[in-house]
Amino acid sequence: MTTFLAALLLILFLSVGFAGAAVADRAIPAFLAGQTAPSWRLSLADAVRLLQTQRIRTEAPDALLWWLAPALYLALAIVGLAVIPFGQDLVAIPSEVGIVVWGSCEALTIVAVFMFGWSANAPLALIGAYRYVAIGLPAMLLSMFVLIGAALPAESLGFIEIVEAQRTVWNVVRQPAGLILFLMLGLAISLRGPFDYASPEDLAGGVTADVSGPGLLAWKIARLTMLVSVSAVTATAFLGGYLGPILPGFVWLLLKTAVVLLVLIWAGSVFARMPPARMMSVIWTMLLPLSFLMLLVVGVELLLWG
Amino acid sequence: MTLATVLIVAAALIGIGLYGALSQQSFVMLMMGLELMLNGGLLAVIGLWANTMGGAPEGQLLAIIIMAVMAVDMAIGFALVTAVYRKRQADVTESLTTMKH
Amino acid sequence: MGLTDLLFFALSAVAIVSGWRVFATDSMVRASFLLLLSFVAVGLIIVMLAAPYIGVATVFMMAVEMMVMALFMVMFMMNPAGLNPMMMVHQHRFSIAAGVLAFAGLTAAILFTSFPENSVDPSTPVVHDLGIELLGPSMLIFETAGVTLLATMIGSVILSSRSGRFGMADQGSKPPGLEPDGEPAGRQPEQGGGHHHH
Amino acid sequence: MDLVTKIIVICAVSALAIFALWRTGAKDATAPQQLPYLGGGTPDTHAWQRYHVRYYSMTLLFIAFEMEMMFMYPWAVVFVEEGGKAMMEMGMFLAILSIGIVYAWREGVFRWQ
Repeated sequence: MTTFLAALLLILFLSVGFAGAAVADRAIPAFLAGQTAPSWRLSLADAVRLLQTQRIRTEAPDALLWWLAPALYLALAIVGLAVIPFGQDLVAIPSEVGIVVWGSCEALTIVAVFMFGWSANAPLALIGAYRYVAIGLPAMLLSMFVLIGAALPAESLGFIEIVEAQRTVWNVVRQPAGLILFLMLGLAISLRGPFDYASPEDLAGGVTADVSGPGLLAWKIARLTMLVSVSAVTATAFLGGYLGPILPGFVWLLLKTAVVLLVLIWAGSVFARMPPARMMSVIWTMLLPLSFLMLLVVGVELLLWG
Repeated sequence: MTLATVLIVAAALIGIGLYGALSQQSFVMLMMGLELMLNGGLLAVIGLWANTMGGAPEGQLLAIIIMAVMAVDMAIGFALVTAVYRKRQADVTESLTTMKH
Repeated sequence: MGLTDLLFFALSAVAIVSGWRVFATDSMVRASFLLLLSFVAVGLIIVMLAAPYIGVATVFMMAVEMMVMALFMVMFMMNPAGLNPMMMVHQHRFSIAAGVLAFAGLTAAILFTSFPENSVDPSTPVVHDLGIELLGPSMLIFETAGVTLLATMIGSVILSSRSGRFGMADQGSKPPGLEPDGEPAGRQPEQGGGHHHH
Repeated sequence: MDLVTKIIVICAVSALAIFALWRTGAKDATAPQQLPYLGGGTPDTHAWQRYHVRYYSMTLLFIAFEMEMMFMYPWAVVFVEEGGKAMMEMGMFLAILSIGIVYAWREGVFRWQ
């Protein structure tokens, strides 16, 4: 029964989150540019336009992998969201190894993006895919360290225990830099802003350069779903998840997810991209030691007062 | 899902991996055969752990070590392939005849 | 036959068929993703065998390893990825025989061995036990793994890196001089870089 | 078990949905339009060629370093229980691996080769 309820809540969360993300994705850049916010109908109109656009295809694409890649991306986003608890025992996929499941979703996302760029058999798409792997792999490492930092006080790898361990103090207080590192990973795996090495403008869209119409729509849907999913994971691991007074846990999680999502879209529109080589070096030599440091801080804190 | 079926699946993976490792000319395809054999080994270890060891943690530790072996095998293997390619422009096993004498 | 058995046979079929297709497909990148599929199926079987951590972690580790594998496939690609048929094998019959023989031998060994029956209790805290084992009795194994990984890292850097501190690998590496533009410190590499025996 | 069935269901549903979406809409482009986009140029080879991935030594370093995650997850579960011992052992392990990263950094692995 609770599983059924959790599945329903998952679908509700996905639809609300997705609709919100689609609108915010247009509204925030417009707001930052000082324009009036565009109508919510514009996102819908965009989807309809893409459905009617002619499909282009390259000379000899890997047709199977080409549609499998967005499907994998979408499936990973949903699996990642399904291990997130909406209440004390309200979780669609209860798993004692939740953060490892989420880690696998991150790792397979890199595979999905590479597959998408690979299968078009087009130079710009391939360059986007190669660059993305260079950034995606080390960025994933960072997120794993900060998630382990979140798992230390919970004494468990499951998300429910991680949330319950935040009843005294949210993880963002324990490791403030961890939240920022995790947001960077969020930008990287939802392919946006400063970490979007897969589909940047300088490659004419990178992995999406040679896909149009419904295929592009499928990819954009998967990308926005992943944005919702990574925001929910951030809210759960660092901002106390479903914890909160008065309102039900589901609403709290939705609110916190919305905040993280807005921050992610904002960060995606204001920060500039670095050259991929320099970014790779920054991740390994500056951000990775920082994540070690955060882990150390959490560990020492637990030893002294835990 | 009995222990015997799990082990037979593992044996099939090991057999295919052995075929790949022996037959492939390209270095990188040869490595895939090795990985597939280790894959079968991993499944066999966990199958035995789950059915005959009663949950003693050493079995899981052995599985982790197998995964570490895979990582080491891949990292050093590809590094060697790169080094050999740089030195001899060789990317198939036949090009390395000079190693014989 | 329950759902568990059905799922197990389906996953085993995926693992074995994709494992076989690795060596039958023309595209080398597809081959590495097929191998990944085989690993994912094995990982899910392991999850069903009451080892959730090892199973999910297999998927996790193999996803990145196969990603790297795919990159190296591109770097050493034999034909433009499945556009032409590819069959680059040697000692083919011997290999098939060896593979079949290994399978038959192992299967016979499995069928004729009687294994002790001691299944893991589903309520065992397996991840917790593993952690205690790592930090306690198997501490040396754990730290040795660290040293092994360090050796791997250093070895792969030395073997694969083209530009080191002392210049390009294929130009013969030269240590820096004791004074600016002076003679290199230490022993100098021979001209032409060692033995050329063809 | 539960995890496996649900993951398979989610994957199947997403694959079906995306496949349906992929096949809908307007018809395919005609043959002359089937060239990869190259900013106005015409490609003279297939994009699927041998490609020198400039960061390959980083990827090798990465797969060796990433193995440590396998040891860290069980460690995180028992950290509070084991206390200082866990801290010391993992500190030693990470210190050993960090030597590798520092070495690789000194050798210029994090530059594109």
